Amino acid sequence: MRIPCPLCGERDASEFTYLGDAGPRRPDPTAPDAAEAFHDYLHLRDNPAGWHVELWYHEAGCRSWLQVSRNTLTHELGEVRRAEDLGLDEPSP
Amino acid sequence: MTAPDRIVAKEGIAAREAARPAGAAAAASCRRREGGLIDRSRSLSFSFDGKAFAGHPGDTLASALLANGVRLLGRSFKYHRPRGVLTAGSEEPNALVELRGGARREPNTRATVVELYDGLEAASQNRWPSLRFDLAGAGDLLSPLLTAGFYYKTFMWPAAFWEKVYEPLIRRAAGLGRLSGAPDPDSYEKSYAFCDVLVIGAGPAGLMAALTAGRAGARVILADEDFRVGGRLLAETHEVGGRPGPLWADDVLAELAGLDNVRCLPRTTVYGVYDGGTYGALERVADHLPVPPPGRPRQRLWKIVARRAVLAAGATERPIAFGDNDRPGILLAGAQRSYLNRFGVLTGSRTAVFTCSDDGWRSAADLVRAGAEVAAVIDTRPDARCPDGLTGLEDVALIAGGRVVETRGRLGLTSIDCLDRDGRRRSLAVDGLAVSGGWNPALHLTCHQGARPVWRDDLATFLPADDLPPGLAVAGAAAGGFSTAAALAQGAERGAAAAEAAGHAVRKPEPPEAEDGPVAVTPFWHVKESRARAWLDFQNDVTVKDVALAHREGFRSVEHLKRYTTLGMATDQGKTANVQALAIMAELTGKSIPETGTTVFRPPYTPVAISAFAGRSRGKDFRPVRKTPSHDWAVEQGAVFVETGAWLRAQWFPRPGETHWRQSVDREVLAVRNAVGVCDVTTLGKIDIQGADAGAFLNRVYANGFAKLPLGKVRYGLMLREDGFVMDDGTTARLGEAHYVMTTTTAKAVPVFRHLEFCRQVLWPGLDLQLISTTEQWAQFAVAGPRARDLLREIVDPDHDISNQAFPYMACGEVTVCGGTRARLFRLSFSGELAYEVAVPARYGDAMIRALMAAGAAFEVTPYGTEALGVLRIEKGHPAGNELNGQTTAANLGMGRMVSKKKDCIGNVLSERPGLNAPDDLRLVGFVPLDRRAQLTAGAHFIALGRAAVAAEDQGYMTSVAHSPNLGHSIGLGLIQRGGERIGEKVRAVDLVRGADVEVEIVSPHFIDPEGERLRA
Amino acid sequence: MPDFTLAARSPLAGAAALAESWPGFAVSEVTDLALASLATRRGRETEVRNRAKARFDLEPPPPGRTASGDGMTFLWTGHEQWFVEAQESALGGLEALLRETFEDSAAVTDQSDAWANLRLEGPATRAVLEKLCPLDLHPGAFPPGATARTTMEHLSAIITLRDDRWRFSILTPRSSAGSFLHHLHQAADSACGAT
Amino acid sequence: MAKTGRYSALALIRQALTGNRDWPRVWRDPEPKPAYEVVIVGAGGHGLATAYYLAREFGITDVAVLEKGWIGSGNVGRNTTIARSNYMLPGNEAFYEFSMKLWEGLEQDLNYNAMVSQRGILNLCHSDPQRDAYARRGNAMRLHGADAELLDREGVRRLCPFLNFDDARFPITGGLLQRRGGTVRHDAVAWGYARGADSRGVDILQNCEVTGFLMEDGRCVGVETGRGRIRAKKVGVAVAGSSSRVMAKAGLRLPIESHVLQAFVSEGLKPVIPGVITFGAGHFYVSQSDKGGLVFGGDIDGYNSYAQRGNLPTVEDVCEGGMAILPMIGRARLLRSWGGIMDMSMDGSPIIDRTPVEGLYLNAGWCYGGFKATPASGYCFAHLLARDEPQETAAAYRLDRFRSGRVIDEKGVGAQPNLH
Repeated sequence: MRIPCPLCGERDASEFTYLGDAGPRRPDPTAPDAAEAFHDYLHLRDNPAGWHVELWYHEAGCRSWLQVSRNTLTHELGEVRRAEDLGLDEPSP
Repeated sequence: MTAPDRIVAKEGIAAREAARPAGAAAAASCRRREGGLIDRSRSLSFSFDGKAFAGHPGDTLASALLANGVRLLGRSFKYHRPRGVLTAGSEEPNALVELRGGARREPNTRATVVELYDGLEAASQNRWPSLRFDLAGAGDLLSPLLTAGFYYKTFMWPAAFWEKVYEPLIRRAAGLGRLSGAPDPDSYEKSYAFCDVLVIGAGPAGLMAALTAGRAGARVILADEDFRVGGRLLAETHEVGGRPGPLWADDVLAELAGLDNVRCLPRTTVYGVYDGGTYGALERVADHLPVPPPGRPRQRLWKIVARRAVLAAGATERPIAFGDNDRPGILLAGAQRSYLNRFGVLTGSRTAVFTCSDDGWRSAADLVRAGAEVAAVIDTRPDARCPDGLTGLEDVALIAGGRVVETRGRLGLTSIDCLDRDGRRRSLAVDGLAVSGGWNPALHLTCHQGARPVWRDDLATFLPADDLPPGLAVAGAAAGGFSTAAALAQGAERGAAAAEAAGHAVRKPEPPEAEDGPVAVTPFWHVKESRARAWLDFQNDVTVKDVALAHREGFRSVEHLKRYTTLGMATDQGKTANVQALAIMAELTGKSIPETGTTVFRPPYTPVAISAFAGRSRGKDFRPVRKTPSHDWAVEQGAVFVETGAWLRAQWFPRPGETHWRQSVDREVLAVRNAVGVCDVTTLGKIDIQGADAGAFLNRVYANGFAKLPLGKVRYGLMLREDGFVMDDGTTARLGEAHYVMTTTTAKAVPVFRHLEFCRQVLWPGLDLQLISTTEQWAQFAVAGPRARDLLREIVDPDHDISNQAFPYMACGEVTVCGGTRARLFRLSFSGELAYEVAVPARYGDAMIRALMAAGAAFEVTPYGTEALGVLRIEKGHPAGNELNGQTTAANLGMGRMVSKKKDCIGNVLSERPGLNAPDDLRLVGFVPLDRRAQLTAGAHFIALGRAAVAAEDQGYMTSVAHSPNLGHSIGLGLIQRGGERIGEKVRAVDLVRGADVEVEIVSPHFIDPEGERLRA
Repeated sequence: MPDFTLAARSPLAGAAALAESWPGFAVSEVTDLALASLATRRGRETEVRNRAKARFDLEPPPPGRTASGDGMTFLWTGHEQWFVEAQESALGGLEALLRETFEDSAAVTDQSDAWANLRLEGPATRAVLEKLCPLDLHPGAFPPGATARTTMEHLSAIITLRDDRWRFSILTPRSSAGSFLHHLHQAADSACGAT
Repeated sequence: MAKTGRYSALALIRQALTGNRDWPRVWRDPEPKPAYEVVIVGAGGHGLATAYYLAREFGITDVAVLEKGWIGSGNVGRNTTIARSNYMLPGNEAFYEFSMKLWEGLEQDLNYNAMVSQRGILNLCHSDPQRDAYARRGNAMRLHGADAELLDREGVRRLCPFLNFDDARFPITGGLLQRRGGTVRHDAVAWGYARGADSRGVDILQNCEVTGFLMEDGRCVGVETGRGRIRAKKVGVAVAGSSSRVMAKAGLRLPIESHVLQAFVSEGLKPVIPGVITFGAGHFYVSQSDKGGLVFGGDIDGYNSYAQRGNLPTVEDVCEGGMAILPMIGRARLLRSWGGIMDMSMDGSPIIDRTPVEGLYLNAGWCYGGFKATPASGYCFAHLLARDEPQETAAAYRLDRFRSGRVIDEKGVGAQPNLH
């Protein structure tokens, strides 16, 4: 599998470290339902068979955290963007 | 052109023949005096089962043995049936040998692909005492008992007999060849390659594809598993562009070799298609040599990234299932032609051809042309006739609508019985039988990403599916283009398309002229009239009857069939078996072949040595070694080293006269407590953090407060995972207004850095901070003990005041040492003593340890290793790896109060879950044995006094133990339920796996200086 | 007070493998270059470029590229991050020079001692590197001045093409440089013949 | 069961004499009934075992097992066949030891030889902290009545002299041995349970994909399938690898990610490796089958996948691990690789529990340790379905444990599925 790093170009996936679903956003710890929200954020997953937006870290390259679209049925790669560029406050897709 | 009726007229002659001793010639040379692609001017000697033979350059082991009249090459797996050569390629199920001797022995090596070299040694396998006399062959008589899956139905009584009796017997029969038992002495390497077009297979289609793409300027890699390019052209007598096929192939190769943008890889099998256009290929660099030349690998594993690929792997011929179709002397027709035309070997002195298509007729024609005797062509088609374009077959008998039903010959074929279309039976004395059941495209690689081949009735075969791996196209016989002309045309077309897709302008290629015979296959899977077993999977001894049994018992899906009968599970992966078995299952179920299923293939296409996948990463080179800056110095001191992750660290420094490691470690510990010790702590992770928001960031990644760390101060930091459990601990020093340096544990340096980057880039991209690892930049030494300051005063340049007032506990700063070398000084203590860590640029690390030792001589300085480091921290009650095991919370470690509830930090929300705050939770406390002579052991579990050692009584476990030379007895740290409330209580530390059961007292984890006076001294 | 003046030692000082050479390939250790990382502080991208231009007459290079000027070479290593190389002798401390140049617009961190710097050269260099480096080093894909960080034999490596033919440099972490050199040696034996 | 249905040596001989013509089907191929007492989704090892124990232990025979393909087509047919009960944490060890005990009587119980072969499992260790962790684990096993032995380097050498003792980057310092561990012929487990359940009246319905759940008043009362609607008082889902996809049809999100695990087999070799051996300084485990193939594996590829195939870096990593401890296998050839889809849970431990939907029960999250659990998983799921309360050894496998924090994290890596 090869991931097109937006900075380094296409590299073998072995250069990257996988974290998982990029959808969940870290909740507000001060909200009254923070415990439940954090449980959901950390543990519950849609886990789709098909296109999946996920976080990868280009650990052996530029050390960018990337938001990667990838198909979990075919391993086809879609859009890849730097997570930092997407910003903190962007709502979940 | 012969009139078909004349051929039919010859049938009478064949029918009248008695069984004459055709096998008698078996031992004589079967090599023709001329013809073929071997170099008769040179002779290569080799041996098989200890007997010496000779062959020629260009031979395979199989062709050389056949040339020497050796037909019996091996035994089958289950019934130990005598077996010869079936094929001339990598699909071979029968002719497996142990190649080479000693540590280089390679079991299960297909003789059909072994390139002959001088001095080659091979031996037959899976037989005892000898290949001709194999006692286990008697098992063949029991075959009615040993049906598919018989072992699931027996060996159950008495129960204890399975491991003791039955299974050992089964395991004695297991496997084929033997490993040497010694480490593989050869070396292996990996190589990376990138290309526009990867062409897999160098037959007519592949050569044409490579030539077309290469001429267009594309970066091309052409790989072929054979040692000579040409593919089927080498085995047939076809001409291409008016040139003999092999010579045309040589011409193309020569042109390709002259193109800078083309790389040709002979002896290279593309074994797998992986994601993103990555192809795995194995190059047999030195398998055709007795031993690899110095410095060279035996094999090279290529990882090829190709924008486009053309699969031109040809096709594999199918056998036909008939009674005893497995005898030596029965070959696939295409293989028989390969031995004849490429190697100049006759595989029988008198040969019959059994075919269901025109293709088998080529064998008859080539044999006749070579002056060999053809007993008959037995063609399953009732209206069979000699195909157009084949000549010289006027005198060959034809049995149209015929079937071979039985064969004879214990160790090699002597005769066959066949039926004609009217059911008349006749015997033919033959020692060769060439069988052609049609061709299966070698589409294996197209399945590697999940595509399923599709059945084509008109071609009576599976063809590659439409959902091919991205970038892969198929050409030639692999795509069903079975004629040479079709292969050339498809190769040119796919090669052009691939080059164009990679951005190269292609001139429309003109494929050379070649035969374009029609493909007429009337599929014929098995001879129903045969009473004897008819083999499908030769190696695993799966017969038509086994498929019928599987059907009867309900194992009807293709996967059930394979798993129940072991069809297709042998070293050839069913390349010559799966399609026939599927067709027979279709017959039995009354469904069509596509309704019944399909056969798919997974990597690797042909088996790949495990060594090749490991490459250079083996033995001591399994993983890189990280050495500390003081490594060479420690070696000079005679240090004993220990692997801690990738690092090698000094474990202790033995002195003359010390005979037990404890003596060294006790001395080192006492030296730190009583004088001063020095330890290389470079391995701790160091992360440079700069930016306006660095402080705020630290306050969020540490559980304890970091917002107000003053300049010039260090603070202990506890880092949680988001789930509330402890991730790591360490210290962070503030060196500047917006400049911090974090240390992590050695083990967690990489994951913590990754986590911090996650927090910085993903969670809080608005914060201004930059991270970079400086673990490698600084050589860092702990200087610990009551005389640490005295020693450092010799090292730190005098303009820096390091007095207790100016540089108190938890102070830090940039200093210079040894006359101007810049350094960092931290007043930190892991041991509980007055201690510092001093860091210098790593280039000075070696000099620094020497300077510290020289300067410290006056203070009795002692180097200490990781073992003493461990004892010191246990005495002080500091948690380390055994406690920070990812399963502990801050509360477990007695640091619950450090987790700030007032701020947002990673982990504090979920750390409040009830499961992390149960009343009977584990707490880290100290333990001492009641009998001070007793040794504590880590991993022991705590059981209340007087209670049984059972799981229900389990109260926790000992995490770390040490012999404390200061206290004079064994001490331990452990996690026990409600530990903090139970100081003074006595429990048992039960270590069943070490046979220990020690009564211990629960004590404070701070065995030394609980008030912390020493470290502030 | 006795003199404990500290002598510097390069990461591969004394490595036997450095003494060898092969037909078409040679490897040596570069020990006279200082190295520091430069990372733009949040929102200061333009300022960093302006200061680099003013002081070193160069544009900090884009991803995958190097740029040189006034004795300095910038190697792109990450988003808004570069490794800056300069002759050891030319400075009163590269780190200090960069800090002075960029002030608080960028974070500067000394990396001079963190990496072994290997020079690889000769017409067979690509044939050697093909056995180690998972990147496409074909001149069309990795032109002169290209730089990339990747993994070779389980080790981090920053590879740069230093001329328009076959002179490469590789930065690899100091502590494991011996392992890296060992693998390089084996690759060279295989590509060029054992010495 | 048909007259010829009981398997024995005698039956083999009798059949051999009559041309093996009378062997009955191993399981029937019935038409679905409109309703069952219990419907189990997924005819893998766990689903079939659940049906078997429902019938055998709890007397519930009005059961259908629904399979979208052919039985055993999931992970029971794609694993490295290892059975062991060498777990460390409370909540795990009792369950796996229960499973081991069920393995030990399985063949006689089923009258089907699944070749439960207790040739031992040896976990190698390479450092003192690792040895201490093994001691902790071995003691936990012993406290639960399982067997465990802590070996030093010489003990390992006596048992496996062929390991790499001379040239190792991470020297072998000892190991944890469970002699009762071993291997089981994986497909036979599915077939044996299928045969046992079928003979007790359970309907096994192949090619019967569940397309949705029947809900009435917020309660699950059956399933929609490709072969029609099937009602049931209780529906149990045991589809590890596809749990998220199936449970999404009931509107549930799970603490599970699907990951690919590759496994490998070598060509058949004369036996060289007695039991199961695992590497402690990398991830590699190996045994040798009764046919002679080395069966081995390592880490999951590490990214979400339903593709049933992995990539080269994992293959290389696994083989590097193999060569690190067993340099003698270098010239053995890797014959075949395959990929299975693993339910990777957030703490590495499984779930056997009710769901928030009444009438719907879940058996999931087996990570890549589900095979060894097959008997106990089936038994405990059957217990839950029959009695509506957890079997005691499986009581910790609650779906809500991530909310409560009562996680069972053997590896100590937290809510990061690809690290378990």
